Amino acid sequence: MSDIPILSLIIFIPLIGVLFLLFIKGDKDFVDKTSGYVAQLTSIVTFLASILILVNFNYKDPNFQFIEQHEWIVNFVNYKVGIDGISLSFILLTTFITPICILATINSVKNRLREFLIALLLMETMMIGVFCSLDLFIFYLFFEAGLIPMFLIIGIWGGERRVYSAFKFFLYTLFGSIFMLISVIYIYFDTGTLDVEKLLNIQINKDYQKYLWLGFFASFAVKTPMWPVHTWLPDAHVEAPTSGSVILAAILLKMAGYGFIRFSLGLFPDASVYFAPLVFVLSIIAIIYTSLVALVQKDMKKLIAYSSVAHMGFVTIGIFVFNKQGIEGSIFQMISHGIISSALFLCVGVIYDRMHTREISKYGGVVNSMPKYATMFMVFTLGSLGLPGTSGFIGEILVLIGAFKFNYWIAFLAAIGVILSACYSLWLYRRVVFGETKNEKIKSLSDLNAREYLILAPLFIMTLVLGFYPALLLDLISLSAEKVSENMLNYINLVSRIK
Amino acid sequence: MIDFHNIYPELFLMLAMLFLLLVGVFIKNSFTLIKKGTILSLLLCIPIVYINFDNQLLIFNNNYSINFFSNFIKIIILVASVFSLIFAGQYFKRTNIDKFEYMILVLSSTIGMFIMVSTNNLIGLYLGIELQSLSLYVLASIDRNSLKSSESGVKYFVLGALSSGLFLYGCSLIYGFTGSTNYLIINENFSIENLGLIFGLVFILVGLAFKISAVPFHMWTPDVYEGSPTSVTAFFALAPKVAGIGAFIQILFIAFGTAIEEWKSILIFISIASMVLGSVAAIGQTNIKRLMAYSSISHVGYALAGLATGSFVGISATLTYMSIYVVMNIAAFTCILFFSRDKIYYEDIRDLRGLSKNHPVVAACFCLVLFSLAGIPPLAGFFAKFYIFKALIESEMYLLAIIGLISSVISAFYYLRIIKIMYFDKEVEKFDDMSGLGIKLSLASSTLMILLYFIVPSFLLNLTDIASKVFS
Amino acid sequence: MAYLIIFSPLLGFLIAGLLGRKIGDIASQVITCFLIFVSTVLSFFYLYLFINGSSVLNFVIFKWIASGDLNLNWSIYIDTLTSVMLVVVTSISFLVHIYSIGYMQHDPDKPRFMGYLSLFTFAMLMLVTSDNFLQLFFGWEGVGLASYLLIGFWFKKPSANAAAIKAFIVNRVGDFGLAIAVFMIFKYTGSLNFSDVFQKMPSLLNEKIYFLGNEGSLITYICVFLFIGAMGKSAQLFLHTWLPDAMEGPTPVSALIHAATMVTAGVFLIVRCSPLFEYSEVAKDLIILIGASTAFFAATVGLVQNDIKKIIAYSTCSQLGYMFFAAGVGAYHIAIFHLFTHAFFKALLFLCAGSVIHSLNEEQDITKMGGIYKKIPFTYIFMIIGTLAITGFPLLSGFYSKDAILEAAYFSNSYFGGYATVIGVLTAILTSIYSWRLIYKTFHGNYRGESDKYKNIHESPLVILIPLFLLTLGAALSGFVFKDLFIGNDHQDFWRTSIFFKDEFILKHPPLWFLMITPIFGLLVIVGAYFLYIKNENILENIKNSNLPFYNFLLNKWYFDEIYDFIFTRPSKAIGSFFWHKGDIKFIDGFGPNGFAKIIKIISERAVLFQSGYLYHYAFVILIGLTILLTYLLI
Amino acid sequence: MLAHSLVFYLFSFITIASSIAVISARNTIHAVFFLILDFVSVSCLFIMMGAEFLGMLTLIVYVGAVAVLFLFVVMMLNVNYSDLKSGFLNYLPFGGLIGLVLIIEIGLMIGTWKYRDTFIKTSEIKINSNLSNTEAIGNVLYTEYLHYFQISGLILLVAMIGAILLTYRRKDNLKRQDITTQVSRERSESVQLEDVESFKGVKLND
Amino acid sequence: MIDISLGHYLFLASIIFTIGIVGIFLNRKNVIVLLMSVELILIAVNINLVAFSVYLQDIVGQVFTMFVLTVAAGEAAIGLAILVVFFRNKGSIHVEDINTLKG
Repeated sequence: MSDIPILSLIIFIPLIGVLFLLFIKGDKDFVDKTSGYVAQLTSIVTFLASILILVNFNYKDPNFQFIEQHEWIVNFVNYKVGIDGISLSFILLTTFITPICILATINSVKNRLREFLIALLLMETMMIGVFCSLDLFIFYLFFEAGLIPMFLIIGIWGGERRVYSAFKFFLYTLFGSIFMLISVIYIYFDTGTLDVEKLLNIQINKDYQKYLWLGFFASFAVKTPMWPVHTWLPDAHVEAPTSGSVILAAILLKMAGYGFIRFSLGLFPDASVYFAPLVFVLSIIAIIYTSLVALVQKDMKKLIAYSSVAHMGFVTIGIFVFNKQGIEGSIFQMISHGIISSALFLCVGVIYDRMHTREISKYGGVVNSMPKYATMFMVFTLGSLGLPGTSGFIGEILVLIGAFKFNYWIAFLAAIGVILSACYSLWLYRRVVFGETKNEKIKSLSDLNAREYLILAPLFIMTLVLGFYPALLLDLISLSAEKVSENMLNYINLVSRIK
Repeated sequence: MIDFHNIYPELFLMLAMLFLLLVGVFIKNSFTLIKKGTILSLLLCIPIVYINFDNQLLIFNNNYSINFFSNFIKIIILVASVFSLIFAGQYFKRTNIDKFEYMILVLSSTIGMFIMVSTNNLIGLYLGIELQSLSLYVLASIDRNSLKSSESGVKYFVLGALSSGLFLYGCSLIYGFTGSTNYLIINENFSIENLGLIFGLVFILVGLAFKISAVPFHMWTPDVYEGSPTSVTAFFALAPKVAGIGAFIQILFIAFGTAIEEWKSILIFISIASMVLGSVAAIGQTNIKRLMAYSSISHVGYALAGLATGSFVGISATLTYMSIYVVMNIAAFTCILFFSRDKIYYEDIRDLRGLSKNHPVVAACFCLVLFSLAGIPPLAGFFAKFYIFKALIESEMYLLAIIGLISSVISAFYYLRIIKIMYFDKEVEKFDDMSGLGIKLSLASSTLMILLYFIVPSFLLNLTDIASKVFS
Repeated sequence: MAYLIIFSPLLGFLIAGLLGRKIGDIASQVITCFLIFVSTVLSFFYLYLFINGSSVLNFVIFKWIASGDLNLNWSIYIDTLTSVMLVVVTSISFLVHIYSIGYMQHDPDKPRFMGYLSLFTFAMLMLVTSDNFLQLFFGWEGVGLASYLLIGFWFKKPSANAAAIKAFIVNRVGDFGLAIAVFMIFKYTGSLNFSDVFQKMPSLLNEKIYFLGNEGSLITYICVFLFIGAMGKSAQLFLHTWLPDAMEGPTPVSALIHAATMVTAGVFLIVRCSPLFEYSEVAKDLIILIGASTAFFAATVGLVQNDIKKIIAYSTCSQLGYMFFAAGVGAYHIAIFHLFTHAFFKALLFLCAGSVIHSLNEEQDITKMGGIYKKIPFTYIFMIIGTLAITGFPLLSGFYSKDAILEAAYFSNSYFGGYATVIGVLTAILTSIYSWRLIYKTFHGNYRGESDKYKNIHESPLVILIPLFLLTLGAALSGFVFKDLFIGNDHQDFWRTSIFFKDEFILKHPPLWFLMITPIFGLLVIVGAYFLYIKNENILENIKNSNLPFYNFLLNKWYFDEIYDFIFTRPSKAIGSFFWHKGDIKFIDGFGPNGFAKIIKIISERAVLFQSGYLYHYAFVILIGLTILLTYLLI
Repeated sequence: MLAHSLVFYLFSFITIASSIAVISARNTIHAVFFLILDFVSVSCLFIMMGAEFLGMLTLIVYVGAVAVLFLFVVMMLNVNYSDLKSGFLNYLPFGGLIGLVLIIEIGLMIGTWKYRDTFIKTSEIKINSNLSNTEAIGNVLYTEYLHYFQISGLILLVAMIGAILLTYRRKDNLKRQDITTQVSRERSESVQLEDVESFKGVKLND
Repeated sequence: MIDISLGHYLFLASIIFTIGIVGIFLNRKNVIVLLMSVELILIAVNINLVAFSVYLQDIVGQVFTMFVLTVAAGEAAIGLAILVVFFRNKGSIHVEDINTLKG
């Protein structure tokens, strides 16, 4: 096992798929069909490979595993990949979501299917790469490279205002990440290495940590997204095609959360402690503010998008309370949000494909014609509002517990968001699914077809499984999260002792 | 006398030029033949440069240097020149500029560029610049039946002459206050207390900055780029820029090595101005050539930012930047030259609507190139910018780095706009199908280089690293 | 076996919910009923065990959350308190299941309904068998969900949907308090398991914390927040608004969830946490205050309502108030006893009301009923017995439990206890009035509805009457039978560790007048109400007209809904919309990306303006640049 | 000495005055003439300094070639007269300011040169008195700076090619003399012998 | 004042240089005048070079001047050729008419 470069393999399998896709020739139907198969196969192989990694993963080792290292840019950057529990959980999320996305794409995208699939597979490579990379430069590379396919996905296959949204998405995130680039380069000159493993053991000069932290923060905050740099997200989500939204919500946002845990906390403990209040303030504003905004949305996807912002607010809170519950909670929340929000977007996609509108007021009484769909949607809605028994709950409660341990005000205010999330989620559900069927069109809707079942069922199962048996995930991340949290707590102790 | 055998490349090109000139005069309608001959001789020149690649020679009484640096740049120049001819394809014929003198002028300006980067003497630099510029002036207005072309020629010429004047005035001051025109002696006699020398430095830099179209000496660029025939524009965007940067490096680090603080502040100023203006002004453009002009202005800003560090890492970064810049522009202009329908070449970006539907391959390539120009990883353009920023941060020039990055975000906007037009808009009529091996070759090779650069980034970096060491 | 109690309802839910359409209505009804029956039987078995002195049982199902020092399991924890609750929950649930077969006869979604009921039962059982706060929280929210689903069962009715959401959200507010309490407990004790927490609590008695700008004792804070949770679930004053609206759901749901079981979860929580509450006088006083006030408030509102189910709902609210102040004065066992008896008679009342509604073809307005007792005699009789029980008619169950509560309040030597006593007695009288008003208006007098309906009035089928009968038995006898066991002098032997008393609780004998006061008034009211509501309605009409504002005040439930709408709902929408339009679009986008883009565009246009095309401008720019550089270096 | 100074000032004055005239003359032909005057006075200055060869060269190249070229073009294009546009005055203050700043700065530079005291009177300078100025230039031009000489030749070549390329137009309707054709003309091609029948007349194929 | 030094020549050159520059951007007439302004600048340069050359007793300055002369001739030729081409297209070489390309 150890001699197979399994991580590189998993990063580049999708690329191989892309190569195949490029060389498919024939008439449109043939190309569409074949490329669908090829892409599906590729993503499933990737998923299986990630399962293989999981099987071979040593749960008892908090350090990085499966490390591969090659010199790349001489004396500067090494191609170094490796994973710990945290990375692995995100990789699994990625490889799990991608086949679903592809299935959803094949289902609903009619024009230029092959290009879409290529973009999706490229995204997958980038995303897995982000979670694997153990070199800041490589991380940055993957982090940024994802912009291209995503931009095209939104722009080509998006809705009416797709151009505006695509541009906003692209430029916003690009703008954020340039500061990270500066920080990365600075770190190199300060410490002489970009190897994350080494950097985690090096104390970066405290005078500069704050600036570096801010550099990273600029990028992650935009991507997370935190208030007040969140406005790209609703636009991007609304205009993106369903699977684009799914990828965006499920994984792209998580790259920032992952970055916070791995880099902000790992590399700049001093600055993280210093800036934690800032993060809390922004996160709490995000939670309450965006929840309130979500309450008055007229567009389904926009509502879910705003709810994503609120949910990610919990994540950032959890990360910066530094204790184990907080960090594990945020990771859990991210994974769970990845599952649930993508499911919600897929749900929206299902009816969008039938009705071609996302306006809430156009719906109502969908349950009459689509009871199965309504059930699925209900479970995901409940997951989104953090009902116990769904994965949403575990993450939220852990974060809140962690936050409360840290400072009750944070938990108190954040918990208000929990109430609000119930308001907007149920309000959405009620207006779309319940009620008298107003519209003739809705009456004739057909319920989920087999493919849609196939798309939603895994998410459905995961939502509940993780809700009832979170140990499945918690065990995986436990040691790694503990390491992060212990480092931080030790650090805080150290500082307070010096004072 | 005995030194002539060391400048085989220049001699070869000169002879080739004369020979082709004769051929052109005596054989009628020999354009294609001469074009091939030119391409061949430019290509042949590459191995000739390569023979002396590692040599470090100072010849003609220390007035001419052959070394890794100059050879490296020469090869880039040759590649750029070759491609600027190759990818034009049918352009010459279709726009009736198939005059064999075109090729002769390309050769002569290439010789001029060689001299620019190799010379160690202000006289040589002046002559090189003039040889290059005079050819370019003519090239700009070569489509003499076109008002635009001749207007661009007028503008280029008048402003170029002005800048030569400024440059010469600087040379005279430098000569007067150091007593020599040789770089090495200038460097020895240079004293930063002497205001005359500083003034001379400024005048010389202004003259050179004009040649590489750095702000605020860029004013000719958009007009000339737009007005000139596209193949000429492509040539402008490629080789002279590299040569200009080469001359810049040569004169800054050899002649003015002691005045590093002085020229640093100048370079910072023009670099910031170029990056910002290039990015901002391009936003409103609809003519793609004009847009490329602004784009090249901002790119030059980045290249100069690398030099502004005054370090060898900076040189190396700038050289890398220019190499990648050349490749990207080759690809970009190949695409621009592709946009033709029934002998009409389209320059408005709105003509590219829905290109991705009609010509998916070209659109994809152009899209990659634009992303690369915008500096999005993992494309080559990103690495180019990255090295610059790395050098900047190593020299602790954070302000410059941040401004550069912000303007790169701004510039991403207009690149994205083209992509938007190609990919998101409804398609219009098809363009002519890709004709000619040349276009295919140059598009494929340059795009692949851009795309796959990240696999072996060290290769180029090593070369530029060695090249930059020449100055230590 | 314990597993079976919990999971057979879950199984029922899964079968009915997932396969309901496949296996058909009958099968899913039978299966769910049977599965509930299994757990009912087992529950009684466990109660029997505990009556005979079994020790506490704790089964760990599997690990749930393990994160750092937070270790929680899915578990089944059964002690006396749980076993009592199990019996209440499963038996009422079983009866309601059966009843539903008849009641939902004409509904197309029978399997779904049965599934939801089973789901509710499962969640409720999880709640009562939890050994830690988080599993309790799971059950807590689970029942909330089931309640949400069941209230909104008729999803086509907008009012039902609104009520469902309201119920969920108001409950969430309560849950918010509970969650805060849970966080506090975890922060200061490092555990969420009941046993650990209760063990560590005494050592934290003097802990002061600074919370929300106030310094206070830790334990008080915890208790207050726990109580906020309980308030939400048990519809206590300020968080009660959802309960009357919840009557939009089918009647069996009202009986099961909104009368017998879920709403009493709050009481259960307080009793379960008696080891905490015992140490916090402040919290207990608060409970008394809120409980008593709720009792009174709900009774007053109940007086003037016309919807048969709403009246009973307010009555529930009011009775819950009783339970709370019982707990508040430290008589936890009495609170549970009242919970126990109340479950029977209130379920009975609801189901009878359901039967009436069913007979009258979905008519709920009592002003449109009257004189139907001959048509539906059984229902009438059952309902009379239920009413007698709730009004505390001697020897019926309500008599024992309510009197015990009043006595306990009477003997608690505090102002709050006194307040509770007075309110309690007053409320008891009001209870009688509205209960009898209900009876008279519904069954006696002349029929006031549409005349053609009258002919169609028919007695409910057996499948409805049998559960009614069984409940009647419970309502009549449960007080008498379990009195000694629950609140007798040896109650400590029965409750053992499940209820904690700081000081031993001994029920003293109050003066005779106090004992007599409620039954006598209760009897008087029967007669008085007859005169007022049947014989001479004008008197009431006059009173109503002369006090119209007051009447409206009561009729509109003290304007709580309006006030909340004004304070919370509308502002939050307005704020949300403000944030969206002004905050996001105008401010952030306007000054952020869009503003930036606009500025760049303007600059771009300006910059392009420089590129005028004129040579002399170009030369000018070059020379200005030159001059600037020269000047810069000169200086 | 005084004479030298006077002559210097005279020629300087002429140079400056004619320069100003060049840029301000309304008639372009006048401007060219002022330019020639400028060149002449500058070449006199050169000669004064002892750079006789350059002085001559200036006269030959500038006056003889460049200025005449200008004149030729001006006349050919017939653009000799133009109005002073109103824009001139708009830019005059700012332009004048820039000019002023420039000249002050350059003056400052020259004035503050720290070796000012060691200025030698230029009139006394003689470069290598053994050689004439022309010889001296020739000595280095064909040895040390040979390659520059070559390059400048190349530049002239390019200039020639460029000028021809741009301005030369082949007019097809002009009759040109083609000597080769004339010389290689055969009798058989041009002479046609016909037997002419009487009273029929002649019909030629032309 | 009386002794003519290097400074005098340099001043003279700088004045002519400035006149040339001012001439370029104040010119609203035809392009040929622009070219003549450039020639003025070159004259200034030449004066500078020769003066320095004489002052430094170094012949290089004069050689440089010679090259400048040569190039200036070539430049003038090309410049005028371009002007002629432009004139043929536009019918004018008025500075204000050269504004097709802008923006």
